[in-house]
Amino acid sequence: QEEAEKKVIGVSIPSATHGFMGGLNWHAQDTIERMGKVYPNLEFVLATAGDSAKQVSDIEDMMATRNIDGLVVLPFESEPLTAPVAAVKEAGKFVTVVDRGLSQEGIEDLYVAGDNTAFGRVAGQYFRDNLEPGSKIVVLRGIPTTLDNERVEAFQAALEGSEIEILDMEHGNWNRDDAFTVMQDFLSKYPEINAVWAADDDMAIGVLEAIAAAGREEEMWVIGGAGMKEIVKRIMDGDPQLPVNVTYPPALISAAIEMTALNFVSNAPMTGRFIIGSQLITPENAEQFHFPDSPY
Amino acid sequence: MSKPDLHTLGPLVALVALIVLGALLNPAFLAPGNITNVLARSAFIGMIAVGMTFVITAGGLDLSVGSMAAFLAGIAIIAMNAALPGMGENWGTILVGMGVAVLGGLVAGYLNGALITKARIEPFIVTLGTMGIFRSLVTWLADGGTLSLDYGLRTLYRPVYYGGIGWITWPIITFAIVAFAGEWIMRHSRFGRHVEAIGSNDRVARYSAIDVNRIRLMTYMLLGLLVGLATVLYVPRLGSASGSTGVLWELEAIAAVIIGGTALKGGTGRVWGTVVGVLILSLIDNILNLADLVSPYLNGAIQGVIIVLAVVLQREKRIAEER
Amino acid sequence: MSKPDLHTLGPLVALVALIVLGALLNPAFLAPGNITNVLARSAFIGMIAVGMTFVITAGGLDLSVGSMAAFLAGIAIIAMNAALPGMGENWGTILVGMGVAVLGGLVAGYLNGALITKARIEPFIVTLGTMGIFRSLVTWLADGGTLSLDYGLRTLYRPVYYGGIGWITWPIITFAIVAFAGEWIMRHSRFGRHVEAIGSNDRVARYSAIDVNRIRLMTYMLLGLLVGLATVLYVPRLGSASGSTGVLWELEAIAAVIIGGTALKGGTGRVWGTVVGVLILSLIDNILNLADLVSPYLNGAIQGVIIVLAVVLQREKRIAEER
Amino acid sequence: MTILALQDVSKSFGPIEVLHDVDLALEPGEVHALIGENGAGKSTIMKILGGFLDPTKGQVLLDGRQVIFGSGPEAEAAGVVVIHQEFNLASDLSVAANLFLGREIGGWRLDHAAMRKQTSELLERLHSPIAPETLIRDLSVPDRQMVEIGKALSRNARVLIMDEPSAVLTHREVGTLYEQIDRLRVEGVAILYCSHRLDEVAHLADRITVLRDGSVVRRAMRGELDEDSMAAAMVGRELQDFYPPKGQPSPEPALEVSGLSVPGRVRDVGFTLRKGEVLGIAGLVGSGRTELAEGLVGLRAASGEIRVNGQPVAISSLRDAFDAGLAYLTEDRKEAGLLLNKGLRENLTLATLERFGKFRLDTVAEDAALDKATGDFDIRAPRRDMVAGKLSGGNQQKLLLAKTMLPDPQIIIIDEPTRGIDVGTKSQIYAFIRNLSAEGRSVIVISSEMTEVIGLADRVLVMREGRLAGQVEGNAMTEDNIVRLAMGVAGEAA
Ligand SMILES: Nc1ncnc2c1ncn2[C@@H]1O[C@H](COP(=O)(O)OP(=O)(O)OP(=O)(O)O)[C@@H](O)[C@H]1O
Ligand SMILES: Nc1ncnc2c1ncn2[C@@H]1O[C@H](COP(=O)(O)OP(=O)(O)OP(=O)(O)O)[C@@H](O)[C@H]1O
Ligand SMILES: [Mg+2]
Ligand SMILES: [Mg+2]
Repeated sequence: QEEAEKKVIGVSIPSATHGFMGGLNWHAQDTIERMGKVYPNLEFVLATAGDSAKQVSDIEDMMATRNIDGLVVLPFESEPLTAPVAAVKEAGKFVTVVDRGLSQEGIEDLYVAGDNTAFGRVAGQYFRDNLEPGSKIVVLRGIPTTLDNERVEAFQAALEGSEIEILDMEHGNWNRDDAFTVMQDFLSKYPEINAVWAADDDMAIGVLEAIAAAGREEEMWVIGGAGMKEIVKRIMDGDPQLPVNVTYPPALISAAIEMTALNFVSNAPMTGRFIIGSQLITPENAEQFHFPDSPY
Repeated sequence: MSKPDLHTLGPLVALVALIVLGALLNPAFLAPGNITNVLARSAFIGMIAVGMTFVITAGGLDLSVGSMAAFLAGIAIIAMNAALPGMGENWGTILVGMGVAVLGGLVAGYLNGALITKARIEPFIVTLGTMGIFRSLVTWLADGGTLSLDYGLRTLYRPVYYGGIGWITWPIITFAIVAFAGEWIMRHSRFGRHVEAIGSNDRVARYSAIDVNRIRLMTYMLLGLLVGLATVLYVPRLGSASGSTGVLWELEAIAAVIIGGTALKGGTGRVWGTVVGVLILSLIDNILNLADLVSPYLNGAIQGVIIVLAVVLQREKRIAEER
Repeated sequence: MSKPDLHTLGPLVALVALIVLGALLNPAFLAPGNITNVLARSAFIGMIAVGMTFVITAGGLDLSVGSMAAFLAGIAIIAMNAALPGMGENWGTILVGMGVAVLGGLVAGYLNGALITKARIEPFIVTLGTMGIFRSLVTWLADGGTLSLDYGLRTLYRPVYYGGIGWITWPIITFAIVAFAGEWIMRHSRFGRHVEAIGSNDRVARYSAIDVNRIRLMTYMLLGLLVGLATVLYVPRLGSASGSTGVLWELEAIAAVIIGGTALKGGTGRVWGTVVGVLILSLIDNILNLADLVSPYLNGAIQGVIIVLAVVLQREKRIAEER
Repeated sequence: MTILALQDVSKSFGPIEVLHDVDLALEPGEVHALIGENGAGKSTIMKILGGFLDPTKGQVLLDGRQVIFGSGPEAEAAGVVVIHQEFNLASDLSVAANLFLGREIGGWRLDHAAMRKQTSELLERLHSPIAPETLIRDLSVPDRQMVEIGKALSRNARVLIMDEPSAVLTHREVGTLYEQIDRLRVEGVAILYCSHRLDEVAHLADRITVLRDGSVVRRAMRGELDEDSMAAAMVGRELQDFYPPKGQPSPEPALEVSGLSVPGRVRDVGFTLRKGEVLGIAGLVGSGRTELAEGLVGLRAASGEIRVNGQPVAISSLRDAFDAGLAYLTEDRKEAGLLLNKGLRENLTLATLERFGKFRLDTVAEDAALDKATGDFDIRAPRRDMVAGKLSGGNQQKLLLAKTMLPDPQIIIIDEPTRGIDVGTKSQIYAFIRNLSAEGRSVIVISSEMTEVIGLADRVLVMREGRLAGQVEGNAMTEDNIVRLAMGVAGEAA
């Protein structure tokens, strides 16, 4: 290890435009800093992109000017990133794909991801199991993307056949303010709502605030998602409005970076698929999902 | 005298049409609760848009307001959290936060204005630059995540957004005061006259012994101040700020100003029109949420169509007049 | 003759400064591969910005170009996928897609232009409206997700972005042609002359028997056409379109135009300046990737500072000249 | 064989009729002068003839047949060309580009060289040494007017309509203009000419139509009317004593200027203005008179020493100048004087708003000020709530004068005071200026009208190429002496 040659690992992720991505950005930087100290012969290059085109440019730049040996990428979108990442692979680099799979199988060496279908399904099942037949719910969706579609479809599939009615769905764009506005209007529109699937903890915060302002806390509970620390704390404290949460940890980027690093510093080749399933956080197990130091 | 009235009537017609439409689509639309919601929500963009009316009337532009609001909310929260251990959970601490927001707004406005008037750079470029800067700074301060106000302080601060006199909550009251004051200043004060003169022809203004740069600078500072004030009301709503706070507010504020009949090239400012413009924009959102439409994906399209229609209503009048 | 030269020199100085900075930060910056990358990716915004130069010079504005690009990419992909079963996996099918993008661009430009010139609505409002409309439509067409080109077609189409003559890839060639043609049209054609006249004083243009509305309409159609052309090159790069394609391109294009020295209020168009402006913006991104800077959260701030500085460099000259 | 005629034409703007049953006929090879007070309707007639306005009633006849021009360009296509009272030039474009706007030479590629060449030739014919590549915005007001004239001449008109073309020209250029008019007359062009310079009308016109309050009150042929009877016909009464008697300036200096320089424009100018004095400044176009004045009042960066009432003052902005009791009336009415799209009241009080209320502007007081100004300066506005741009040209000038006088300055610098003002009002303004000096105020009058400077001023400074070329006083105040100094031809001046 002493005379090991310098290896460069590129990390390309979407920029921190909403809470979850913010958490992911934080974990990425944190891990890079940690790995850089532990393995002095590893150098990391981090780039964040606000859209697919910029992300493709970032990867091109890493190849052309930073001479990377490995790439960790969380594709902004699957389709547009597939060909450029394949090109990286063809150039003989080690490729790790995180969270959003490429649209073609077998390009990456390592795949680390959450499970969007499970994310929707677990939430859906909870609604199905805990609501009376005939209950009415509303749903806040994220930014229109494939991943949001997957979650919502899984959620709807899980409710299929139950007598729970989805009154309405609108896009809250994984944003507190937007979710607040949408929820206010849902509350004006529907005199009776039994539960809300906010699909994301940032949106859950906005939703809770709107419910509180309308004074209808008693009437409904809210399920968010992704395990934001404030929300997990409230579950731990047994808040009746927030019975459970579904995990989708932003820390999965850390796992991906760590494993990629290991690939270069140890002899064990790190390949394969690692799916981090979505779990239900309940007041009983909330303790183990609570990370007070994370910004998310 | 009849002319300006006719002109502000245009957007008003659109507003009334929207209200009728809303009421037809869903009776809940006219419920006091919904009205309070819509008005209170309009307050942030509304106050910013009133400031923007002055900037645009003087021939300027400010793209940075949304990011500025996020940044000000961020530093206000940091300031309050920092003051909490020393000062305790009381209104003093909250006043510190408010002060930081408002003063910060003034300073940010000064920065924009000084770059525009002293360094003589196009407003579009300066504020595009500061837009990126403020947005980056708040993301950086929040470490990519969210800056949250201490829970106890939030509870104390919360009524500033939700409380008020009956259903007329503080944001509505503040917005109303700002709108009246803005209209008054534009119509009846020397400053307002000077702003219109500069936007109309800055050379004439200079030859009339008006300190063009100073007035321009002041419009940006006024806008900054109002962004600060909007922030003061924004923070108690959700108690947090992040890199995604206030995204696209600048576009909404500018759109409101122009829907209201203020010319983008400057010279004529209509504060009332701006208020109507803001309400139109808020109502569109509200109606789209209250009604059941084909697909939520198409919300943006319907919004676009209504904005254009609202302005068509008002333009028709002008064409007839001009030949 | 010496004055316009001096004026376009400003942004050029900034460009050179950036290139020197890049070379100092990382020697790989000047490697042909990197140069190809930067130039090729400038091509999209570049072509749009050349079209935008005409629109702005004629006193207009277009906020819809980013959404328009996304929409055109979407319908081009749909068209190609639809044509595939009948026509097979060949250049004919791809030409259908290209045709749809370019024609669609013309139609979209016509729509903007007609609303602005015939219905006489402010360009800001019209294109804010169509911006929402195009963006919604592509999101709706993609059902909230991504529209993807058939894999086989994509492989066939790919060289249009990545291939070329040696390291000079097709996007670079196309951009160069568009830039030269744009400069030529602005300087040496009747159309260019009339565009400048309209932006400078449309009454004078009208009195000179220039069909002001027709020329204005044509600037929007030219821009639409160029957006279509940019889309033709964009599709093979990413092979897909979604609601997040082309977000904020309008701001980048307008910024490039203004950095290049074209006045936002119209009257003087500098196509070369625009090209330099586009390159400056691309280089900033590239340079930020060349070295490890403080924090990625601050990228936006650095970008903002450099944009303002680039313009300061050029403004200094003007002040010296004027006073 | 009339080419173009108006028959029974009336025109109303909104409820107000400004032309009443006007008949007018233009014959080829004739200069037809249209005169009348400010606001009489001259420009309106010209706009109707040129297709820029439709008559409310009556007809426009071209070659005896009724025509309805849909627009100015349509009339131009029929050979009717107008030089407007306002400039019609795109200021971001070059001189050549403006001259050929809408009729560019060249096929796909514009033939820049040919357009430049023709522009040069045309300007040469006008003795106007302007480079074809110069942008309009870099030209002085008189130069812009020469470009306008050149533009009209290049159109090969059958009918040429000129609305006060000479108002912003100086001596020498006016001569060039006459030359061109004579040439066109010989070529058989019909010319409609409007001017407030009655000497010019007497010299040029073959036929004169006098307009008063929108009606034709007198028609005459060459030689039938002398200047005095023209003036009388216009204003409907006899005018006496055009220039008021000169005053008795006190020896006390009001303003002392020494070593004043405006970089690149004015070098080392020094003079003294006495209390109660009217000081004229003459010179050719571009001699730096305007720049001197603008440097003096802080509108341009300038160096030098200025004393007011013996006290040195530092003036770095117009506000400083106001505070020192100075006021300046700009020569560039449209670009620097008035907000054309704002009301009369807003324009009048713009520079002195602090007098109209500390916080809330007192519109009642403003209206009172407007009433007073309308009376004092005889501003004829059909409606009080109209925008300044819709006033007739001369009335705009009066409004500007009123605006300049509103701060009640002790030292007034007036750049081209009577540009576009009718004779009747002119004498009012002269009397007004004299009155100011009689009150002990001091006035500097910059004028390109030699007779005006001589008739009005107690003393005349002459500038040449940015320097003071000399001064003339008393009996030495003759046109000849001033021109010699202005042109740098050696003379006997002091
Ligand atoms: N567009 C308009 N709207 C309203 N009133 C107008 C308009 N144009 C001109 N007027 C009015 O019509 C009258 C005649 O104006 P016109 O410009 O023809 O006068 P003029 O004889 O050319 O005067 P001057 O010598 O001052 O140029 C004036 O009272 C003027 O205010
Ligand atoms: N190159 C220029 N750029 C900008 N403005 C100019 C330029 N040259 C002249 N001007 C403007 O044109 C006007 C007339 O300037 P000029 O040099 O002719 O002085 P002048 O002696 O006052 O002549 P006159 O009063 O007869 O026009 C001034 O207002 C001046 O500001
Ligand atoms: Mg006139
Ligand atoms: Mg002058």
